[in-house]
Amino acid sequence: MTEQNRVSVQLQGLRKVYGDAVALENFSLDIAPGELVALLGPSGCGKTTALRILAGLDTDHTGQIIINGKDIAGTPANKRNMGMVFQAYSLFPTMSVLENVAYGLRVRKVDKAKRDARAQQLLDLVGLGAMGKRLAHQLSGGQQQRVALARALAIQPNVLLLDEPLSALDAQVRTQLRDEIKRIQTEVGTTTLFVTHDQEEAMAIADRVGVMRHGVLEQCAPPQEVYLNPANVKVAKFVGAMNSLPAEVTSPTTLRIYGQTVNLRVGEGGTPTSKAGMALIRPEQLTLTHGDGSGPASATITNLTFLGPLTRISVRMTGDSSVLFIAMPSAIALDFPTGSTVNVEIRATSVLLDF
Amino acid sequence: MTEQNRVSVQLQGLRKVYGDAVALENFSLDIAPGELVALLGPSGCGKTTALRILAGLDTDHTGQIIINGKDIAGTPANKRNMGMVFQAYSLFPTMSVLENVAYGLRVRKVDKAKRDARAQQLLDLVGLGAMGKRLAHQLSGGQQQRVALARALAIQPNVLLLDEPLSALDAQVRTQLRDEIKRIQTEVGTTTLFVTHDQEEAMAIADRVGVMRHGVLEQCAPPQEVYLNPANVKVAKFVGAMNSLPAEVTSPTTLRIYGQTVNLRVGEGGTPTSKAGMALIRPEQLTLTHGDGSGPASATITNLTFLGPLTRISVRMTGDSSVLFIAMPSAIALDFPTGSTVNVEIRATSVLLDF
Amino acid sequence: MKKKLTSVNYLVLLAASAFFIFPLIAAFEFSLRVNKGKSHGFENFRWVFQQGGFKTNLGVSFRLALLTAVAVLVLMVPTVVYLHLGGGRWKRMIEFICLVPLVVPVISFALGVGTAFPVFLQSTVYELSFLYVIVSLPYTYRALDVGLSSIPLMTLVEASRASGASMRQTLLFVIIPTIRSAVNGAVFLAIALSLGEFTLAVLLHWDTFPTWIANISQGHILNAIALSVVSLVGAWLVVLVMAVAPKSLRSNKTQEATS
Amino acid sequence: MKKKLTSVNYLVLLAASAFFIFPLIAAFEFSLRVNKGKSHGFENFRWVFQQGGFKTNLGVSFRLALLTAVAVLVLMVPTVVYLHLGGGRWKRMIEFICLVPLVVPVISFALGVGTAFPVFLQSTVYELSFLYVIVSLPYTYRALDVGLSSIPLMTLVEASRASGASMRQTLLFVIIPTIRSAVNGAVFLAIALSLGEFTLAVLLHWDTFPTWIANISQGHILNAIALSVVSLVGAWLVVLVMAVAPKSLRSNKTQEATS
Repeated sequence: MTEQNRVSVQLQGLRKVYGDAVALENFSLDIAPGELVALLGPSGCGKTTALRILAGLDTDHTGQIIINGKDIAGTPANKRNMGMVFQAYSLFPTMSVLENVAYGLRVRKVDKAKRDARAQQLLDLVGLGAMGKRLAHQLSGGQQQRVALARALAIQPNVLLLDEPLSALDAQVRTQLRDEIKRIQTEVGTTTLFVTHDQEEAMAIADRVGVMRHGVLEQCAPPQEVYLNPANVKVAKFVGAMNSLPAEVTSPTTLRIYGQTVNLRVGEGGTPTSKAGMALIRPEQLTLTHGDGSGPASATITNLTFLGPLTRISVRMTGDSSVLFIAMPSAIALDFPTGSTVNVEIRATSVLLDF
Repeated sequence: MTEQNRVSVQLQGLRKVYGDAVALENFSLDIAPGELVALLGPSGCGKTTALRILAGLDTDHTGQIIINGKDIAGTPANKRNMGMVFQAYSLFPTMSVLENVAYGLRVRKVDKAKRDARAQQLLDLVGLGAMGKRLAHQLSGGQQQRVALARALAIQPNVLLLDEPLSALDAQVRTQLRDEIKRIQTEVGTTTLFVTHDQEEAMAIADRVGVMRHGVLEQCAPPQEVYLNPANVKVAKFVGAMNSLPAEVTSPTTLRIYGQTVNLRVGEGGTPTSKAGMALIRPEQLTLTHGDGSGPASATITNLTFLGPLTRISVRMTGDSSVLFIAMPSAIALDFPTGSTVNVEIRATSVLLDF
Repeated sequence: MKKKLTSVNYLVLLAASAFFIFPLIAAFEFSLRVNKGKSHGFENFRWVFQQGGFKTNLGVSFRLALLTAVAVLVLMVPTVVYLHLGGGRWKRMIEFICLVPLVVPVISFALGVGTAFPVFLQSTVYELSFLYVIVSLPYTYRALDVGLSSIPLMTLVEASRASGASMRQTLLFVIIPTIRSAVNGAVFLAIALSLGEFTLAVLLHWDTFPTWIANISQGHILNAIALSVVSLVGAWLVVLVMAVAPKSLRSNKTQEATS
Repeated sequence: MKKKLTSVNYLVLLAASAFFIFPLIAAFEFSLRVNKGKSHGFENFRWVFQQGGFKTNLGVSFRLALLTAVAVLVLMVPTVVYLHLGGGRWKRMIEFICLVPLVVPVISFALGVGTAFPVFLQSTVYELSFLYVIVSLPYTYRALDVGLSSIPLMTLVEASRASGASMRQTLLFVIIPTIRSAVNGAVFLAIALSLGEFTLAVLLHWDTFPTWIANISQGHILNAIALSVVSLVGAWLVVLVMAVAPKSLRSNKTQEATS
């Protein structure tokens, strides 16, 4: 069911102020036809504001919204032809599931037979083909969001907007529906903006992840890129778990950390201006070997948290008492009980320095 | 702040029926003094019923509830001296945070100076020492649950009961508060029953995890044990992700799976009665090598989902078209783009067979 | 705990029922007394229907009720919806204004407001409808407000807008169907008030069904009781129709939907 | 969208205000007219206070209001709480029973219920309180019901029980403080109804403040208007005290709590 409605979206220099608070500052984002971009950030970072501006639900802003080369900033929400899925409970409670999905066509005065056929097609796509006659309250939360997705897609929207569609759901349903949304979006090919505060969700679903902090888009890149090569210290610290290790700058390209030499990666902040700082290293970039309590990388295991495939080990460094987290495959972690003496090894090819 | 109130809990042969539905069937569980047991299961599995029976909030049941050797089945809820934390919104809205925490002492007629001092001590313990004068609605969800925890602990309860205390919170707050609860419980040493539907939560927090299905306790063991050595096929399939691979029984102790020989582990189901079945292997027990498209373990990569430290790779087996999931450190997964031809290798020391 | 509550519930229910049902039975028994209480029959009722003005006055009251209901429907529903969409800024003030008719005794309305009304309005019995809309304001506003507060109005409106609907379509297709029971409740309250109101009608010297009953009852106590029973049963029928009809319609629809 | 709504809101507010405020101003102006409308002064008001029965009848009305309020507090609050805790089984039936006074015209109450009351009750003006409790039932029940529905009652009760509190302690320390504004609302509704009620008092031949006003006003239209303004202002003061006092107490407490 690939549809022809593939459009590009360009948001240019958006700025939005609520009272004294700047919700969005010089926000620019290009979305390619058929691409799925996820905006990731804590609540209040402006991600939802950006989505609502694109939807036309938030109007007092500056900047351009260009769809297929045409600025639509003046077009009201109901003329923008966007499909939107809300956080929860957005189905019309008095309409059947089929009527909900057909609603956008009904207000466009498409005749009943035609719109019902289209709605049924969409319900089949989201795996609820047999539920068309139910009412919203007869569905589970996950099913309701599937219907909301079908309703958003029924009008063959220019852009699909998903505003935290999974955050009200249980962990298991969330994961399942996340993969489902990705599959459907790939199949239909609609240009999509997805807003979430859940990192794993953003990473798993998006072609590109836009990391937002305080109304500013810090980085927008494929998930691996954001995680493995964060543009700056802010992104590095916000996305995923991160250890800060004391580091000495030994050359323009190398650091010395707990007696080990590691390559320095230069982020947006430029080259270090001081001789020391904190190196940012992920828990899975550290590993352990059994130790004898001597040496600069010596440490003691203080705690183990079993997380299924991975185990998170906390160690206290013998030298400076700082606490580090190490993520290890659980099968290997069995060799390292609480209290044992270890050496911490850095397995990172290059690291960012917070100076 | 280790407290002296360490009691053992024995639930024996609990059975509870709602109308025609059996909520709990022959449920027996011993909790050692100071231990934290998590009951894990989907909604409707009876885990909350077990907790409510222990709390005295659910009364029409059969079976014994023995606290420190004494059966308390006939004691009403307000005489059981249990501390309870609910899913959400259980703080008394008209009382200050301090008054909430002191409430259990107030109804026990402890004088004001004494109970306020105790409440302040508990607020300090949960990291909200400065918030005593606030009202509940002035706190975030996570802070409210900390207060609820302080309130539950203020009465020096025999048992601490936590009924999905984290499920209404955001992912980040959830993880943080989970570790905090574990720390406080270890410090205070109160025997604790924790109910959750979130596997990672149960794994991370509990000394032992009790896996429940349809009112029956299937296994109760330390997290690693449940994950790495599930008692039976039901537990294996419910806890964590699991692949099912077609296997031939080649000897009483070995299986042949995609041309590889793997040790058979005998679970509660006993030795296999048939010559073939599905071997249960976790995604991280599989790994990939670059392949040439031949051989029984040949496969094609169909999709990659980046999950931070791990990447989940889906492959389609060349021979039988079945789809397997493989969890790999993300740094290694970069070598395996979508569409490449690979061989699947099994890295499990022994596997369960679903026959 | 549940067991104990059940028996308390029975007691409460019994007490509440006795409060209403005993007087009703007594009234009905009274209304059947004929021959100075020596025997029972339906003669009082027959007498009632034969009195002059029965039809006329009942007609006036029903027309007043209809007019009041329409006014509530047309004025109040869009107003309260707009208030809810426009944020909470005005809600407090409007709520306060809606409390006013509660604290202003009806008698003050009759005297104070009555004199301030334009004369052309005062020349017809339908001026009462205006007053009834005002007097019922605290209840009708509250019913609609509760109805709208219990639904995720903003999300539904935005979902409808994003689907391409105009505000008019949104109101008609989404909002009103969703709060239909609240709308029914508000209209029903207005009707019940209009049918039974006595003070304003009497003080402004208009004849409605209640004032006619009060009039007729002078010196004919048994007949008056019979009349009160008749008007009561009539009003009950109105409630039943209004309360049951939409529900059975809805359950039919649900059945159809799930079959 | 918000911009448009704001101006609509202003219009609504203006219309609503005009509905009340214009008549009130007119009434006040009327009440100040002396010398057959040739000049203005406070003489009408002075005259009002000098009339025989002002204090007596206002006293009766206030005592009736107090009695009704106490009855609502003692009877209704625990009942509605118990209904909520005992599950939804009885709620529908009770709601239906609570609708009855709405559909039974007050006049029917006066005639039907009045005759069925025990004689010892009928011998005192305070029989009106019983009727006022019944007539206000739909509103007081609804206020308490909405209040209790808006809080997580079951969880609060269980949290209190688990903390070691008895049901009595739970009711006093947790539930009533939490729904205090609903309780205030219910009591206030009962008071407002008692203070302004006319029909029942007149038909059962008791003298209350409203019937006294109606009586006095015969032939003294300007004075009657002044009276209506006085009673209106008096009632407003009652509301203001009831509505503002608890709030300012609360905000003091909050300030203390956050300082």
